Amino acid sequence: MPEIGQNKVISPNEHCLVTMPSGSLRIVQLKPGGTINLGKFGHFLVDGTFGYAYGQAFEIVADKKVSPIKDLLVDLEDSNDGTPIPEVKSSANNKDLTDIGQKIQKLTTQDIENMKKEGEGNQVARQIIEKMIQSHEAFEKKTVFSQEKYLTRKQKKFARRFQIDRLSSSALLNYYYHEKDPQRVLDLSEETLGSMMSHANIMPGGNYLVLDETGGLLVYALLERMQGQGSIIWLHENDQPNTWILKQSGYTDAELDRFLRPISFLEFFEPDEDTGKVFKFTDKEVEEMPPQRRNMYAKRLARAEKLRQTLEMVANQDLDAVVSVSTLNPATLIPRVLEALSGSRPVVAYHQYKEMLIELDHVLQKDKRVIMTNISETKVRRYQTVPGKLHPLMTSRAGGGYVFHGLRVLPAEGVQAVGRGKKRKSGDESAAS
Amino acid sequence: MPEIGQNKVISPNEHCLVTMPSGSLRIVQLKPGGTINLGKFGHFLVDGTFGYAYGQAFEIVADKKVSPIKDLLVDLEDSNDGTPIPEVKSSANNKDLTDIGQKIQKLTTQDIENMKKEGEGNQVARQIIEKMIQSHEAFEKKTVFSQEKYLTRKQKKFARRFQIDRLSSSALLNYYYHEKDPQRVLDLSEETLGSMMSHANIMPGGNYLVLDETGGLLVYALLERMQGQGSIIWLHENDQPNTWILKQSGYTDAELDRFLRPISFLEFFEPDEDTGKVFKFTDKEVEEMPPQRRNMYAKRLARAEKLRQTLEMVANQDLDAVVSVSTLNPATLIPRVLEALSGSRPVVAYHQYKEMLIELDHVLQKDKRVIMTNISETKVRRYQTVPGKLHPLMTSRAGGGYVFHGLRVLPAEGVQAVGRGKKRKSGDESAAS
Amino acid sequence: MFQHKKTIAEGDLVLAYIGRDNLKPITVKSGDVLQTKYGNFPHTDMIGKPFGSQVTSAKNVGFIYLLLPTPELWTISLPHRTQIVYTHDSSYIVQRMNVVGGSRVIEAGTGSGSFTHAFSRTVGPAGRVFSYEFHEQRYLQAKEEFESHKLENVTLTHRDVCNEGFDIDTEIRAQMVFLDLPSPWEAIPHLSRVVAKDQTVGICCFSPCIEQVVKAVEALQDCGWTAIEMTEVQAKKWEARKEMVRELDDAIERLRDVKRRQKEGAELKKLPPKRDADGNEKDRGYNPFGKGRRIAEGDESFQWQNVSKTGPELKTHTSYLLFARLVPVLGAEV
Amino acid sequence: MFQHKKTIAEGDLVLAYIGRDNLKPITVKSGDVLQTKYGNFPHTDMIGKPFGSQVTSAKNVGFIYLLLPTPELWTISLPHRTQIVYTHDSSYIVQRMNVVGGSRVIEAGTGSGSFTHAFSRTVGPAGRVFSYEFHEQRYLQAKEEFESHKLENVTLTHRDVCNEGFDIDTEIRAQMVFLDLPSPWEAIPHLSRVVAKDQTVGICCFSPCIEQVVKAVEALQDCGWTAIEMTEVQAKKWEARKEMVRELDDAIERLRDVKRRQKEGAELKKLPPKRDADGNEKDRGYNPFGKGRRIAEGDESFQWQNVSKTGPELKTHTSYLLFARLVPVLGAEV
Repeated sequence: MPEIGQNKVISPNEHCLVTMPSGSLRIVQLKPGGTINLGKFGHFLVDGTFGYAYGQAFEIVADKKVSPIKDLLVDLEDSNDGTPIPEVKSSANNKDLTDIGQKIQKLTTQDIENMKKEGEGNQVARQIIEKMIQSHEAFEKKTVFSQEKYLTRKQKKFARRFQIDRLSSSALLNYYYHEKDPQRVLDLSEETLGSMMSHANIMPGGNYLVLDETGGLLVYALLERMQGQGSIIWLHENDQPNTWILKQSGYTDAELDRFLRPISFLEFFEPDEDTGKVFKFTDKEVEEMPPQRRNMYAKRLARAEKLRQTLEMVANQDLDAVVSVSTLNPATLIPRVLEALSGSRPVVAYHQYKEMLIELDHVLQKDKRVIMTNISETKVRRYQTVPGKLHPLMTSRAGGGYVFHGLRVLPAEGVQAVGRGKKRKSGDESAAS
Repeated sequence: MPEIGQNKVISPNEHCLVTMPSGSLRIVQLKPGGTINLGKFGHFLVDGTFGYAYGQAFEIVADKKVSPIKDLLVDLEDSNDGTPIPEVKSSANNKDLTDIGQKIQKLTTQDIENMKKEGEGNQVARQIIEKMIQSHEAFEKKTVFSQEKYLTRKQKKFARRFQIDRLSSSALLNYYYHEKDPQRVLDLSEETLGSMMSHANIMPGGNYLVLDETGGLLVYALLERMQGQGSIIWLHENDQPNTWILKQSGYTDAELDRFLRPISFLEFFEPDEDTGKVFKFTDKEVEEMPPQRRNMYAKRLARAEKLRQTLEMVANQDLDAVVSVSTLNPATLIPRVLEALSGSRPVVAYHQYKEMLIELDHVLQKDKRVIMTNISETKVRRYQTVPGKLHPLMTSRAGGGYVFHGLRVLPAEGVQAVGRGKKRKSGDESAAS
Repeated sequence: MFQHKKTIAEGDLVLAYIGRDNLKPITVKSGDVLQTKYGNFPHTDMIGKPFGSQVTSAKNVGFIYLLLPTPELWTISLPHRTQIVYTHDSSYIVQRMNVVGGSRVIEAGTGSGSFTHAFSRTVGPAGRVFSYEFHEQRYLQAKEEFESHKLENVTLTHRDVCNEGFDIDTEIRAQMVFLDLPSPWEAIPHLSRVVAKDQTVGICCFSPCIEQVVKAVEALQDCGWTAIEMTEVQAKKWEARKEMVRELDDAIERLRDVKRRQKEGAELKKLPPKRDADGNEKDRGYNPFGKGRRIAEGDESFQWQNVSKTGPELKTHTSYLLFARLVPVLGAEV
Repeated sequence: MFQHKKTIAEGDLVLAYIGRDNLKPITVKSGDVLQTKYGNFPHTDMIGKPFGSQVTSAKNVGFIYLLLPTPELWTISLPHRTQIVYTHDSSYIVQRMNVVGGSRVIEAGTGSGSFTHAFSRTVGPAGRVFSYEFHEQRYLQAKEEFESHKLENVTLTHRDVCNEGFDIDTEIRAQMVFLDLPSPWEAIPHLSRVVAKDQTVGICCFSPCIEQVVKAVEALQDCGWTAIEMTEVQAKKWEARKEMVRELDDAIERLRDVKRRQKEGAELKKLPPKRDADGNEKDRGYNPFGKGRRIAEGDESFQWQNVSKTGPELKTHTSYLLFARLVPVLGAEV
């Protein structure tokens, strides 16, 4: 079985990301025979998209059918797919253009609604835009530049197009970060997630200790990188980890059970004779159980065995990194999990607010078990990438969070820094002489 | 008299900023008949620079004399002033270039030193660079791009050129921020200073309350904007304000006495019958004083009268802004000076660390006397502005600080916000309904 | 002209603070009434009040503040006719070009006039701002605004400077030039006629796109400008907030409490929360972070950390700022 | 190949941590000795120790840590032969292009090989990295390094891809392409032969100058790539510090104290500070901020505020990242 999210072509029953011309995003499951409703961007029959590569853009044609197109927002000038600029004049500058907003475009909302009802496909969008231009008194007074801007804006509003992308961890994150409430992923941005994956040295085959209060977004990213190799110990503060985001992305309980090792704070920090204890029935008793009960009993035993193994990994310091996206005070949380890590392993903790990581840095600068501490801020700046009109986007979503990272080391007993009493610059824990 | 720093041409006895080809800065006083030593960039006779516009670049020719040039770092290709690329070949790429650093260039440090001694003017620089190229084994293997880069680097190192700029507040600040220790101006950057001047609504004719722990850089900027109109009340925590930066910039004690109204914390916060008290002699006694003593007595009286006026301005709430660059805790400092301001006047406080301004913002969000609070961060990004090779500078000085600003208002007595108990977004103090 | 006025008088421009981003400019006129969603405010009541006063509405249902206009406040309140120059850009341009009391400045185009106000304030009564706008409607609106705001040191001209240059009847002798034009390279060659000849002149071209900057650089080079440097100002606004500090030990203690209760057979956590007669929650077990309750930021029953955050959206670009200067050829005079 | 190893063995690559920005790569060999300014460290003593161990020098004058190489640590320690790709760029590129275990990646040029290491780690044993370097000396150095680091999933080729394309004996079918070349537009047309045909392929061009980006955009458009977007990553590193909190009341009290003493005629402040037999200061009057004393950050006699600061210099630019993708023309199959 290919891992979740690694199919190359659009395939039945998968969860995927749909992008609309306006930039709006949706997560949908592609149920064979189904119809997907994109609101003002139209409806389409799912089956027509199967077999195309993930990343393909489509236009809705008649009868909710789709036809592949080159690009969701193909340039107006140089494509047959775009809405061509009708044969109208343009002005050298906007000098004679009067700013009176909506009034200048004489098509009423009712007119547009009526046109929308008449047709389903993208053809309608073209008709609407052409009508709008014809009824736009000042269109000829605009510069070519302004005309293009106007058309692109209208196209983003009316074009019946969409694009289907694989539900990568970036796609899933961007959906929450840009489309839904970023607070649901604690304001974590794509670039910050990428930075965490690198600093935590995530790769197939590792054993990672994870705290994840995003409902599993972080875990989803680790699973994607690891491709089924290695294990994730998910440390959580309730009966079981909150996996709402993982489930939306298509993972079943069985798959999650296979890849993950959940462990509660109590089990992790205070394992005792009760931890993971299951009452043992005799073989005879088990044989006599009704099948459903026997099944449940087997599951409980398996879970207990898994927990035992997990505790052993922790006790053996077998873990390869701790990666945390948690709202708990990192200054008290992180020092308590360090002992589970092998030597020379990354310690990576995210927080939405830098101020919450400063105390952690102070604490670990003093704790001899972590060196090379830092708080990173990573922010991507996007550009309008149109030759001749190249500039950074005027506005962007703020935030994205901060990442503390350091390296777990094994201090030698009795080693004492032979400091010279002078204050070290930049809090550096460089080797003393 | 034109105000300090507002002369248009390079003039005798003024303090000015000298920029060297390497980008290094110096503040010097232009004493007629003097010689200025720029170290490896040569010596020059001051008199030759008088009468040129501030902003002029010069090249040192024979006998420490100077000759005006178009630009300090004139482009290599398109100028007679620059060092031309000698007639050598270049390569399409650096493919065959071996990286062995210094060794490849066979001129020894001793060779170069000898050449330097032979001549004084920029001619020497040209000779050195030409010799270096001739003795550079791999120069022909470099691309034209790499060759140019090499020449520019060498030119920055050897060219005997400099530029004289007026000592504007930006020039003075940049000298400390980029050349000397930025901590001496508490890490305040030019852009942050500009932001403070605007938010504090500085203009000719205002009466401003200033805290300035930079030795007067902030005061210098205000003086420059105000052009002798209005007054600056300088609130300080010692016997008298520390004016080391102001004095370096050419202001005399008499001028400072004319423009400034210093007042200590004790005089400002706890004026009592002792404040500014001067023992009054009778007219007869004064007449009988020796001239020096009489003079001193007159000064003390004048100072006392000035302090009395200052206290009156404070008591009358006549002040038009408070502008602070101080290391004192702003959360306790700023609320205590608010009463000196008129209504609808800016409150502007700088700190190197944002964390130090957060508590201030919290305190003033609750204090009904200040609205529209904000903490601003302003950072300029510079580009290598060479057509065809346009990109942001690879590294820049970090820091630059943060500015709190808000607006002093006069709360009506008995007015109560009829809040609906629901939490307001973004801590906004919007008018309640 | 901007000034430091203390008391509101008939005919004054007042910015009524209605909300943080909602400043309404009004010209005080006895008998007029300002109507807001927070009630009505008769102008007559404003006269004689100090600027900055908080005033309550006629029916005492809300309040506003009466603010003294500054260019920065005006920038928040003004009607946007074009993309405006924000304070983080204008303040840097003014500081870097060394615009001070008495300076003579060229600005083209006027646009929404926000920067004109800042220039006018800074150059003061002894200085002068020459502002040009080619779009007639915008020109007329700006003219009316500048007159009503008494910007007496501003000379506004309706002109396409790219084609017609900057010359007017008055002598200009500009010391600083600010060009906010779609094609600054067409205007640059006209500048030599109107800038000061006896000193170094500064220029700043304000262009959103890289390609405009590249063309402007070439025009500046052709016209003898030097020290050409492109920059951009990146600005952020932060506000103070508090974040609850959730301690690990509290989280563990909560789990211990749940376990204890489970052992006791109570399994309280599976029951819906009980409420007493007042609707207050009763016994959710150990509840260290107020889980399930609505907590006010800073509630003293909990522990808080001061933090700062920006709004949800940042201005990540306005325009590139291209600086240069023109050094006159003067002879040595001493 | 990077792995999660616990114990150091003969022949292992170890990064010796000497100081924060001073990691020295060594290949452990019995009998060899690592010499540092903090003393000598025999390799023999390292064998059998866990990675991450702190070890003291032979004469116990200092210590080092023995670190397990990761691409991120290697990036700090590697010899810079060219401008390298830093972690803030490489981590974003990997995340955005969705490079994961099993991915097939093209990289040209190899440069100092820092990004090759990160790709190699991320694609793991089931993936493959095809790296190209045109500069012979750099190629040879990288080859030696990759062999010594056992990057078995990397195929390194000495080749000028701009002229000669990417084809090699093995089938490539790259899913992601990373171009760090002076003229990527010359390499882009060669890509169609070597990228995967059955899926959407991602590309990132890494170019320092705007003009390079503009040319690359055109080449990508010509070759059918879509969703072209230029970005840049802006990164900062902060470290935790403490700043003394100086209260206004303390400053006032100090002035009061001075005044009191002046009145008493003592004028102590004018005298040089007195020292007792131990050299400690005596009686400077009320001294709330330790003025004139050397104070250690966090000294408990004073009040402190947690703050964060960056180093004195920031990396403000590395390169622009230009992303695009190539969607294959596939027929509907269901």
